[in-house]
Amino acid sequence: MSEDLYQNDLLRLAAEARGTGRLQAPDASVTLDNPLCGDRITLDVQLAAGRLSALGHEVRACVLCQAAASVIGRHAVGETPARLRAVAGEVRALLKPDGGPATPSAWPEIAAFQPVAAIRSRHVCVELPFKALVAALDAAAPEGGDA
Amino acid sequence: MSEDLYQNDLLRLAAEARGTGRLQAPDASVTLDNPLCGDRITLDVQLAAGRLSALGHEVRACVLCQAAASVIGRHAVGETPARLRAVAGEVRALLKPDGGPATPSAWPEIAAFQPVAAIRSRHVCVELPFKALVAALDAAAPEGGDA
Amino acid sequence: MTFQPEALPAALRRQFPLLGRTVHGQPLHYLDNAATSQMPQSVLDAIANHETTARANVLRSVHFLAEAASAAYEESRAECARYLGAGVPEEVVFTSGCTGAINLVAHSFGDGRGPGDGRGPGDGLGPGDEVLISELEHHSNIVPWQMLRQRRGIVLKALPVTDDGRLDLTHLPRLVGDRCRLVALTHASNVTGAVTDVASVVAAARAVGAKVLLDGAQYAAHGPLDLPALGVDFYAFSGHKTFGPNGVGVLWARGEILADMPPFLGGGEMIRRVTIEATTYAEPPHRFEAGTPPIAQAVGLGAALRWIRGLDQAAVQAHLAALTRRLLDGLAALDRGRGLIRVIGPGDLAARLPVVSFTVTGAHPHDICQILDRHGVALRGGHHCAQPLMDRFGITGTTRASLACYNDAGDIDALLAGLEDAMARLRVGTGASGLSNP
Amino acid sequence: MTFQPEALPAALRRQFPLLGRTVHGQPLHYLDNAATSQMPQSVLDAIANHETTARANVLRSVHFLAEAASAAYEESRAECARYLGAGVPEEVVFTSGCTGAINLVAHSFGDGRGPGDGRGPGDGLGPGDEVLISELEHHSNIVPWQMLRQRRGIVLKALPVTDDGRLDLTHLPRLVGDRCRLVALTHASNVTGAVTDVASVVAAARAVGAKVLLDGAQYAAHGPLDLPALGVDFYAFSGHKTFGPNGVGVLWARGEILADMPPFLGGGEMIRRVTIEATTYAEPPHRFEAGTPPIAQAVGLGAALRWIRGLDQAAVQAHLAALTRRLLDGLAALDRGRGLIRVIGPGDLAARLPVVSFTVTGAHPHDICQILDRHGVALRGGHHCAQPLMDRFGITGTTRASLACYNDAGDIDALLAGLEDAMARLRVGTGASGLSNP
Ligand SMILES: Cc1ncc(COP(=O)(O)O)c(C=O)c1O
Ligand SMILES: Cc1ncc(COP(=O)(O)O)c(C=O)c1O
Ligand code: FES
Ligand code: FES
Repeated sequence: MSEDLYQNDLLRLAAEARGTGRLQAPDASVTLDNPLCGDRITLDVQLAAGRLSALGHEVRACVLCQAAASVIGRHAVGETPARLRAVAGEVRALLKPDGGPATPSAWPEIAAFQPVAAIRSRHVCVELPFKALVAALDAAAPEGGDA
Repeated sequence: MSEDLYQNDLLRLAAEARGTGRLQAPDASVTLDNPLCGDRITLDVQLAAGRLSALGHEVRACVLCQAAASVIGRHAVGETPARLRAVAGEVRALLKPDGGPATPSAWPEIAAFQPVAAIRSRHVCVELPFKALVAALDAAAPEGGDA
Repeated sequence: MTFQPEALPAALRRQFPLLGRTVHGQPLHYLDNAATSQMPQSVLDAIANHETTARANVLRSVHFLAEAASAAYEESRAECARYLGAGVPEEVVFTSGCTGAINLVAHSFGDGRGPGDGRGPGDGLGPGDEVLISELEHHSNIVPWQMLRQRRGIVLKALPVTDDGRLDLTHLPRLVGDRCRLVALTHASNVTGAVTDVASVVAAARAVGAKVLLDGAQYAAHGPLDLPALGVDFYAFSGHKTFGPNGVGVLWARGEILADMPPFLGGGEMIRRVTIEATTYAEPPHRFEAGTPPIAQAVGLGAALRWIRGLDQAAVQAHLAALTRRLLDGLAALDRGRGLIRVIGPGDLAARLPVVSFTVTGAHPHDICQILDRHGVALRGGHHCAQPLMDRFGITGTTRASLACYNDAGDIDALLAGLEDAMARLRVGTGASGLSNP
Repeated sequence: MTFQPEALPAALRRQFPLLGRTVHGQPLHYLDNAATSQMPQSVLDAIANHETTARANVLRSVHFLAEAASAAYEESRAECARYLGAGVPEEVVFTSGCTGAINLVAHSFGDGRGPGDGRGPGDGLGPGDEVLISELEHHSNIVPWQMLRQRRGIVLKALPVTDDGRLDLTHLPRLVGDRCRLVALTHASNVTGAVTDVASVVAAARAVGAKVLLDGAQYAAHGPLDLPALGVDFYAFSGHKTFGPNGVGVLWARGEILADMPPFLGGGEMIRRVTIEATTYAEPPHRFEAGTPPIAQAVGLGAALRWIRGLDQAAVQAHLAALTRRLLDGLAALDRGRGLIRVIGPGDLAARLPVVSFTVTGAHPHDICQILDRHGVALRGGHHCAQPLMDRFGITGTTRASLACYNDAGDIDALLAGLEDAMARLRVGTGASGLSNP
């Protein structure tokens, strides 16, 4: 498990999350605490023409959480809120202990989180940025509403 | 234990406790509940010339408690408060699991309670009337005070 | 597979190490199951196995043992949810016991957050709001509401009891009024065995928007439940009466109610973020589980409920009904029409648990129990923590036999033989017993 | 008999079945004792023996098993009293844990009976009355007082912490004023290991008539106490951190204080007499033990304290000091003067428990712990339920090793080797780790 966990992939992803920084004028901004460790992520979104047009985040957390935030930072801009909610669902499914193989995703790095499935206490680390993303989208572009 | 407990001695004592009844004008009257079973004893005392001159009680309780009240009813009148407090102490000592042989008492029936020592949950049955007696004396003739 | 009722206990008994012991040189006849039931080997093993392979604190550490302990703890929660027919494990809160669970509701639901619109579950109860209990409740479902009355000025009402020891539901229309906020009743009486007609209670409560709490301390041992179908809002029970360990119990509550309730106890594990100035709280169920929970005990409770679910429920119920019949018939035979032995509880076996309380004129319950103990028969005498019910019947206590699936005809017969001896010793019916009670 | 420090753990370890297990193919190095300590065979046996020979409910039945269970339960209370140096067993209240014990005080002492002269222990606290805690308290000794603040309008003050993680008692005169009613502090920090100078605290509190509560969750495992000599009024601790079971804890309080305190939870066993109209309560300790208590768990706790008392305390303390030294020296060696590893806690071994918290620049505690887990080393990372202390040091968490008497040099060396590996994997100090935390 953790042997796999702390491979270059995740560490590189985590390192690259650094300094993503905040947006100046976000449409929505969400801060989530991880009650289990006290870590915190703040995520800003901006939308234009029904798609995510800009993203910012500040992460004070572990490697897993930073790596997850980094994946979002890499791929989320340009996607529709619906697509992003679907990706968050894929991540949740991937972590289910008996969730079977991950749903194929257009975001290849998500597969790197597969080993976390076996470690329940760390699921929240990976999920936190996705939860923050969905919460920010909910605020900026309510499901079913027009953004 | 209970083989011994429910011998004729205790049963006879209990039977004779019946109808002891209340005093018309007690100097003090005390009602005690046994929280463990909900049983209740009310005990009245009258004092004259530094001695117990009359006693009444009403007992709604088990055989052990009635027998103890009966012993009191038999012997207490005419005794000094100090002596009665000492007898109550003897009963407490008798019930101590490792209290050794009972202190010799001028009230021979007290020995009949010896088998109760082994049954902790019933100590309170025997002690209740003695506690009520001491409480009534405390009210009517405070220790160290002149009655 | 259906057991013959007579084959049932022999197979079951072997699973309970304690039942093999003797007391006072007699085989043990354990008939105090309503107080505490015994634990099967599989539950003992589950606890020992947890303590020797997976003992750790839960929820915060990431090491192997902590992962294992957290997984075992949360799986027990899921097992409890399955047993109760609950939608999701998050509706199951582990408590210290049934009493702890009811007190939690009295505080978190009862005191609430303070001023609100006065009708939301998290808004608490205030002066004039009513809680309906009954005269046959266990003290654990009376005292917490009296304390709430003292804190919040609520009005406490009590449903009367019929002469055969059932809730008198004909009074529901009178007692469940507009100000009623909660109906808190036992699912089955620990004294009379009477099972509550939940549907009628729920209907009356729903009509005025009141919530319903069931005290399942007695009922929960008798097989899996479907709480959403019952339509109640809160359900409480204890591990030690359901073939599980002491020190653990469950409060089940509807998710939307829990979500709206403030926490009760404060401490570790129930927070989101703490500063000296202010604290925010975790989501249910953890919001209600302050401090290190009873981990090994929850694991044991999960194993116990799994064990119950493995029983042939119909066979167990038929067996217990037959034993209850045997006991009731035996008591009648012993009485020989003298009217000395009086059973307090419904005669209809379908509407009662195998819990049989009786009084014997001229013999005190504790004296009876003490003599029965020499026969190896474990009964309970006294008020059974139901003093208002005793007052209702003008007595101070009863003698109670309470059966579990592992009891057999031999247990009943030993009780009856012992009772005959006790009545003789205590000279019941001779006019010479001279005992003033009951 | 004095053990050689090196011989000590080998003899002790054999008594702990769980310590023989492996994790991820590695021998287990259990260094999370401050979260939960392991149970020796004698405690496991005491519990199993109780459950299979004396299981019954306590206090109300008169049958053999109930007598045996009640005796075992009350003997455990006496054992707790002996361990604490308490005058009488009646000063020992069994609770669900340390958190349960502190909440009990917050409610029974804090809320009290209502209007009184405002200075009696049973009169409760009111607006403007002060409770002093500290910045290094566990959430279990913070949140209950915040909740009391919300209920009663008290003022909550917090003693600051020194740079080496001790209570800064120089602020006592400023913070313990005339309105101070209670000083509630930990006996030893679960993060920094610092042991509180109780005498100074008690002197300051006495001067203004305030009571003193010590949270003994961490300290209690380290040997018998003499609470009357310490001069405190309340003491709380948990079974699972003192080599005993989950689901049980103790509140000790001076008899005269308990006598004057109203009950907290309502239910069975804590009453004198119940009617629907009004209820009167039993004497302490039963007044505070509503419902069926954690019987088998109390029996286990008694066995655990007996086990601790059987240890050579001086040898254990010397052994643990030596291991703590080895750990601190090893961390310094690993750091090689780079200032990456920072220990938060006193350097003086005499004033601390064997609980060592540290941060590693550029590495998150949970990542460190996860990697250490593959080495078989069980550590705890995170805020340790002490977020205000984390805020004080501007961090979100630490990595913590906490030792018990059964730990040995091999455990420390495995930790150090594992930490070296973790630092390499996480590229600590290479400037390339890129991790923003801490
Ligand atoms: C200092 C301190 N206080 C209180 C507690 C709470 O103990 P428990 O969770 O067993 O109730 C702990 C344990 O985590 C602790 O370390
Ligand atoms: C009907 C009923 N309610 C509540 C309780 C309280 O359960 P516990 O003592 O396990 O908290 C009991 C058990 O005595 C009971 O029989
Ligand atoms: S440990 Fe806090 S987010 Fe991973
Ligand atoms: S049983 Fe109640 S006084 Fe003896």
